[in-house]
Amino acid sequence: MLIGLGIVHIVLTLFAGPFLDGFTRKYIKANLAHSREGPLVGPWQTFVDLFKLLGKEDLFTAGGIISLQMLAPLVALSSALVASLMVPLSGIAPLGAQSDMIVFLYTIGLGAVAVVIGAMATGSPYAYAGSLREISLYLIVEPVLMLAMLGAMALSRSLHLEDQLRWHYAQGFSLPMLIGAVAVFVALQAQFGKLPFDIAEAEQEVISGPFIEISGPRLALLRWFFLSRQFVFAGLFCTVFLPWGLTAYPVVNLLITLVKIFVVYSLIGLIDAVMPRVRIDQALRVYFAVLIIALLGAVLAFVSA
Amino acid sequence: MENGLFWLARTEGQIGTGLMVLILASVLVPLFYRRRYYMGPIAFILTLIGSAFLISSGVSVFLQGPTSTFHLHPLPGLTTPLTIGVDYLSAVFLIFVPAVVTLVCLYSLSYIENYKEQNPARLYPFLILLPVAAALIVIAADLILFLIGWELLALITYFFIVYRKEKEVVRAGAGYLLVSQAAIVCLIGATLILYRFSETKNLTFEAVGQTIEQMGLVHPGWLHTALFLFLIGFGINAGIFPFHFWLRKAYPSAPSAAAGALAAVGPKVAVYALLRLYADWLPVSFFSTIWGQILALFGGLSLFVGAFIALLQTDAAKLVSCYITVQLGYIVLAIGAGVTFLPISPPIALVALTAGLFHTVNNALYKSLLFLNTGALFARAGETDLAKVGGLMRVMPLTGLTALTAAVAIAGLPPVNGFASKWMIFSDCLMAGRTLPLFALLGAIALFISALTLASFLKFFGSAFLGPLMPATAEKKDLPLPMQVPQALLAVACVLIGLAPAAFVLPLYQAVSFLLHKGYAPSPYVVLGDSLTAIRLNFGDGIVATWNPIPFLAAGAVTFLVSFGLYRLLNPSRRVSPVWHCGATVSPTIAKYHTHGFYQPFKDFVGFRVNRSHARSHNPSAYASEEPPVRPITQQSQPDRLYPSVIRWISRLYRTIRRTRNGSPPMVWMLLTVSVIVAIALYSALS
Amino acid sequence: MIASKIRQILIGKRAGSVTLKYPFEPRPSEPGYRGRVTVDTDKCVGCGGCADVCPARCILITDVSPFIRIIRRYLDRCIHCGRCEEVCAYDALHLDGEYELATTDRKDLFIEQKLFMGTCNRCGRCYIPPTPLDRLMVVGFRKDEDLDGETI
Amino acid sequence: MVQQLTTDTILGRLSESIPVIASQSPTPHRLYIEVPKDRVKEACRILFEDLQGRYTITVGTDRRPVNGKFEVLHFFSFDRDNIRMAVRVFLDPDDLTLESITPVIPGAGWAEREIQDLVGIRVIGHPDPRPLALPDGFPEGLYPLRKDYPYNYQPPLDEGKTFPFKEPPPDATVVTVGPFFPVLEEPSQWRLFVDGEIVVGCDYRGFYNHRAIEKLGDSVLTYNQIVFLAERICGICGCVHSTSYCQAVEEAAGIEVPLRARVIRSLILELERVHSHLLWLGLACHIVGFDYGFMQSWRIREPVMWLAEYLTGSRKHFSINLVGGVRRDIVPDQFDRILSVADDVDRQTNELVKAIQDDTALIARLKGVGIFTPEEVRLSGAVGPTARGSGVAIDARRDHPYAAYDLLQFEVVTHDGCDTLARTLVRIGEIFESLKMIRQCVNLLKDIPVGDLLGEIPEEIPPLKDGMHAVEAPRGEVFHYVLTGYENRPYRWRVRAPSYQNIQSVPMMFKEGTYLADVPITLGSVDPCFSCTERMEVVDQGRSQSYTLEEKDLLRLSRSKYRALKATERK
Repeated sequence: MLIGLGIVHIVLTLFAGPFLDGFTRKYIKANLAHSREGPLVGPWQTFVDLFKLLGKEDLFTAGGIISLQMLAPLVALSSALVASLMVPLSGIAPLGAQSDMIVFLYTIGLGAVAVVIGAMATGSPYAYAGSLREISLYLIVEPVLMLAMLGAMALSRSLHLEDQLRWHYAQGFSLPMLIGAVAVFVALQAQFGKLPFDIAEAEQEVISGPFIEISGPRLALLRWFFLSRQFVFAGLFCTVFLPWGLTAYPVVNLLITLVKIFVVYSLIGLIDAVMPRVRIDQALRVYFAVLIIALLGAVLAFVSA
Repeated sequence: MENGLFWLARTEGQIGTGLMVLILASVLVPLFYRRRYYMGPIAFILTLIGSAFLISSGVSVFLQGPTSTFHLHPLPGLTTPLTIGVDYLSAVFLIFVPAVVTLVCLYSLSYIENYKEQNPARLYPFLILLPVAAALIVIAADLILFLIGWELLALITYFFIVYRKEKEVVRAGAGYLLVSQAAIVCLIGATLILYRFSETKNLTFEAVGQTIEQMGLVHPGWLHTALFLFLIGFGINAGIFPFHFWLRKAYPSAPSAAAGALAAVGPKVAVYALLRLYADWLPVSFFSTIWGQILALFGGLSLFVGAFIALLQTDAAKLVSCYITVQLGYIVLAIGAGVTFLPISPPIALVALTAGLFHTVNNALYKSLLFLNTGALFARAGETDLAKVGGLMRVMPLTGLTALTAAVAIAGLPPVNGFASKWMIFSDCLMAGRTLPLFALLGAIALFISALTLASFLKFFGSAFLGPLMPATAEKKDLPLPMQVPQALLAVACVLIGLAPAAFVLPLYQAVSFLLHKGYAPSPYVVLGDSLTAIRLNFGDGIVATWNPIPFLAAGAVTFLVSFGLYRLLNPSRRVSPVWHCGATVSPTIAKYHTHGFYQPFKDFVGFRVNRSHARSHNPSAYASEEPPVRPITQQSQPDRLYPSVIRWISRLYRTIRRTRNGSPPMVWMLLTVSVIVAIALYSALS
Repeated sequence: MIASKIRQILIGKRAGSVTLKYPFEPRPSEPGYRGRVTVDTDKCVGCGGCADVCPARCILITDVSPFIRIIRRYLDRCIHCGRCEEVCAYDALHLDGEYELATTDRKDLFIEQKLFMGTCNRCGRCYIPPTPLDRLMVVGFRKDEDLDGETI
Repeated sequence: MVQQLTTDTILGRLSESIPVIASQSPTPHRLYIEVPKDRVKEACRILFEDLQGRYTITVGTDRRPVNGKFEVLHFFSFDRDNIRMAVRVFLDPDDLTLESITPVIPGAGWAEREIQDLVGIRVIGHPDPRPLALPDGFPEGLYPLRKDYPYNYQPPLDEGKTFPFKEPPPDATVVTVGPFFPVLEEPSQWRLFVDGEIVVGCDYRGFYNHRAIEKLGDSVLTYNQIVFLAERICGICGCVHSTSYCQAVEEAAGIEVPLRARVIRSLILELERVHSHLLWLGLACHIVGFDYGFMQSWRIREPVMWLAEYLTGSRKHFSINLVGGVRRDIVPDQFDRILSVADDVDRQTNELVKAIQDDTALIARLKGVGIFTPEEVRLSGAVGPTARGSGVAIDARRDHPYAAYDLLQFEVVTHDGCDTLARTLVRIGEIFESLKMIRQCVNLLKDIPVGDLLGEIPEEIPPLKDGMHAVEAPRGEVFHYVLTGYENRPYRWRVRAPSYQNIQSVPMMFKEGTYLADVPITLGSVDPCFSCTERMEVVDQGRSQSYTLEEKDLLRLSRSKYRALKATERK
């Protein structure tokens, strides 16, 4: 049964990520904010891009290390899919019993490291600049998620995401979890890599950072990694931090979670459509404030645990 | 004496022969100082034999159980006999220390060629004596032999550091000597206090345990001072927070191979001493809660300080040395948590102590591997400054791969061994934090610092092995075999431990629970779960945290196949093209991303403690009349000293002493020992 | 910040989608648009006035013999300034509103006229330039050098 | 404060300390002073520092066919007193050296390097004498702008030589922004010396597409043909160049332009300013990642382009000017469309500006970025919104009125923020001013009788007459100098675009602690128009996608382009 659920998770992550991204690009960014028609094929535009890229020629840089350039996108995408197996989308996660909060955090970290090493292996200064921006942001944004989940762990007395989920749904509303949820939602904007925090692949400043020397199918895989990671983060946020709609049937839970994810995506897409890009030092300051909020939530959780 | 074979079967016999072989080797090897070519292999073979004996003794302890204490011939004038006793904890160290030192000896066979002007005869004997010193400390069952072992270790480290006869290296050696002798003095002081208050005037470990128990009731004040002196002594050798400053100068000046061996021995043996002191001797009482929390605090602070100083380093050797402090911070944090929770809840305590021990073993492996990689940098690029080195993965791919494994291990990413031990430490601290919030805070700091470690070692791997290849190292060939084999073995060891952590954690749990008296520790299978690979922590109310590498890797393999399938879906053609500099042609030397610029926004943002890397920009104009005022960016060679006043006071003292006695370092050392003897005389007169 | 964002979204929504569906719906040019150059070969007397004023010099005149004059117009190099239309005394040239001139064959944008010249129209008297700056540069026998290598 | 200046007071002040050889003042607003070669630097110092003149440009001319000498003209302008003057010096061909004035006037750096490259006058004491306008491998001793150099001769370039870039500081990495970069529409290369994210220095290499259209102007094309070449110097501000060129020729030849033509010229110029500023606003928002602003401002701008197509026959290349007047009249039944478009644009721009004015995220990216003090404005000779953003109120429409600006009421928008935000507010203010002026022009046209649109042109334009004129383009003051010549063709034609001075001032804006992310927006805030700067014939300006060409493709493309151009010549 878990194997079946695992396949559902992988297929869902691989297809919901690009679809939701295409949806926000068309109906929120183009039609609503930019008052333009948007892509003709509507929400399927991201798929069209990905499959076009899969057919294109694969370029490696002469100055870099070919093997690492080849492996990086593959490892990144597989780490994102493994992380998606740990998120209890339908109340239970395929790898839920075998892993916990810290394993999930570090699997996502593994994906980010793979991208960075793949980018550095190309040897282009823009790839270095872009990936170092990503790591600098990761250093500030990851503790926010960690502190919020710390609060959840303290209250639910267990590191397993499923236990935290069950406790939070049973408990209903609790102040530390609410503070944690707010902090994680703001952190989502950077984890999604959406404006105002798409600093790592800012096309105007560092010519789309880690993506600069990668082309063809490997670029498609790297984009797919970022899209799947977005879906995983949204899934985690909707399941653990939004405590409504846990019924007995897993299928119903899955649908409710997808609806919640859809709402979160459109909210983030809306912010992305009307925000300029902030500089890396401004982003660090913003997320330091969010870090303080998350810390407050965690302390409150420990005190009340 | 029973016949040879039977003698060899028993652990004491194996240890005895092992030590004999090594001591003989250290005497024999210098005789070949004329013929450099033969000296290396002979030294290696003898070390191999000696270490084999020591390792077999360690393994036999685990098979046949710990040996009873064994009295050597007592020294004249001393009431306490010199006793030896090998239990599970010492067995753990007897296994991995000689193994790492042998690999380092194999590595230095061809690494020594880089130091043309020095004679290897000044390195091999001490490399061979290193396991002897460690074994001595680990098997000693009384304080005197224990201190002799520490003294031997300090001397060996000094001779490693001053191997290169350059001026600033000698000064670093003198500095280290001063610091290590101060540590020894503290240990001697603590022993004196124990000796004074023990009725039986006997310093064997059991007697020490009883004396401490008595002092706890009668003279708590003196017990605290003794424990404090012990803490300073072992803290200095471990290089944790308040005493970490000597590390950055001492280890980088030693040859990288020697530094790798030292990193696997010095601080790790200090961890053995801490475990022995706080878990074995100290009775489970409110003392352990106080001192446990102090230890945990020191661990947390050394995590924080070490990581931020390392963020500034641009030299590979300094960066790796800084991270000794950080990794020791993790271990001491775990031990502190364990000791604190001994009286409160045994499962959490024992899991914490096991986690600390497990991290010690893992750290010894990947830390020495990192030093060997730095050595490889020195061998091929002539220097370890990351700013001048680049793209070496194309010159030496295997070393690059091992460096990547080591970086992933120290950063604690899932499949490799660093993650297993860090995961245990985090989950234990966080769960402990529910009763004592201090540990939750320290756990959170530990999680954040592990992200910082990841960043720093991406800097190490990113600027040394990736990026454009520097022309100076372009046509160099790969490393010789003796240098590659040890790195490969260490990397494979790291990955193996990562894949089956439970198999290694159970014996360590047994070693730690043996320290406490019988019947105290819950059975390992309840606390750690019973499978061979998965660890399921259960602190009494259900399984709280799980880490099972096998399904993780299975899922990883499946998803890797899925992404590879996607990659080959429309079988794309492949082509190699030069790096794109927006249409301009830029030479690789100036296009290399300078190491000083790594994470510069983050460093500026966190600049409150670390003196900011201040970049004065000049505004050159296409028509500037005079040469623009470029102030070179303040090079971060001297990171901010946290205790500037203390250091200045010590060096002023050092200078005044030097002026009085025509300034040669041994003179200072001799003066110190005289002062200690005077202190002892005074003390015995008073009591 | 939030107020300005809401106001921005309202502006975007109120403006609706302004994308023109150009390839699918025709997009006529404004009246008076200087588009394609059409040549009425009957009215053209071969005086060469347009060749003189063309800034891009894409009208070339060659006198093969005292009676035969060949005028070659490379309309792919034309910058659509409309000077030739203004200068032509016999209004043989006209720029209409057509702007979809993309072709795969350069011959579509190349017009060649062979004119049988009477004796008088080579002396330029019958062509009165509107301003002194537009007078005939070269009077008499003309041989414009062809685009080298690009024989059409 | 310096007292009221007239051409005589300037001449008097100069001749006090310098032996003035000759001086002409054809009109009360023009003055040409000839000084001996060794006193040129002294003269320029007096004009620049004592009389607070603004340095405009330096022109080198090969006058050997005329009087056997080379001529160098340093142009200054006194905006408060509506006077433009030139310091003229003659050099004999065998001793072609001149003392550099860049140490005194930093803004003259590029101009002097250009005369060194193209005319061969060696400038002594120049702080940065690297080649500027010529391609890397151009053979020594060949100077394209000399009369003996055939206009279509293409010397073989030796591939080996590369441009001598500056060495980066010890701890800095070189990040090249350009020649092909998402933010720059045209090829130019900024080599940034970066420490992490902080910019610690930069070096510039431009003129990748330099086509030397000045050589074309004075060797192949006639007066009226150059108008259309001038218009195509820049894809956005074309009409400005053609108007300025026509006015320069009109001043040299003494042609009187009828009032209706002058009003039409002002109207079209202001129309071009509206669409150029809206384009810039969209571009700046795009550089900062604010695609919302990009889409909305270009949506508002589209009706202006259709209006221009309706009035002049083309969206951008209006081709409305001729020497002596305009080609098309604006008839009354076009007026209401102009007024309705002006009202729409005014309302919608007001709405958009109010929406993004207090957007803290956008302000955070513009405020305090690219600081440019008034003193640096004076030193670098920056013009247009770049200068007005730092409180320096110079505007050619008010200081040196031309076309119909003396009949229009408008105020010069300035802001003393000295940063990118100030320059943005100046440009937005100017959009509203231009719309006001368009309405005034329409009212003027209502009561001017429909008459002829071209002034009286003399049979033969007198040769060797100097004519200099400037027009306030959206990016600053465009300056054209014409020396009339023989055979219905100018002897020398010099174009100085505003970006020529503004780009020289950009390195000054990278103050201490500038982030790599600030570089594109600082560059954008100057609204650089590289095509104007390099006076290249921009043919495919319309195609906006960035093509990724190798260095070799670039050369092949330019050579094939050059061959095609050569082929169409008759002689």
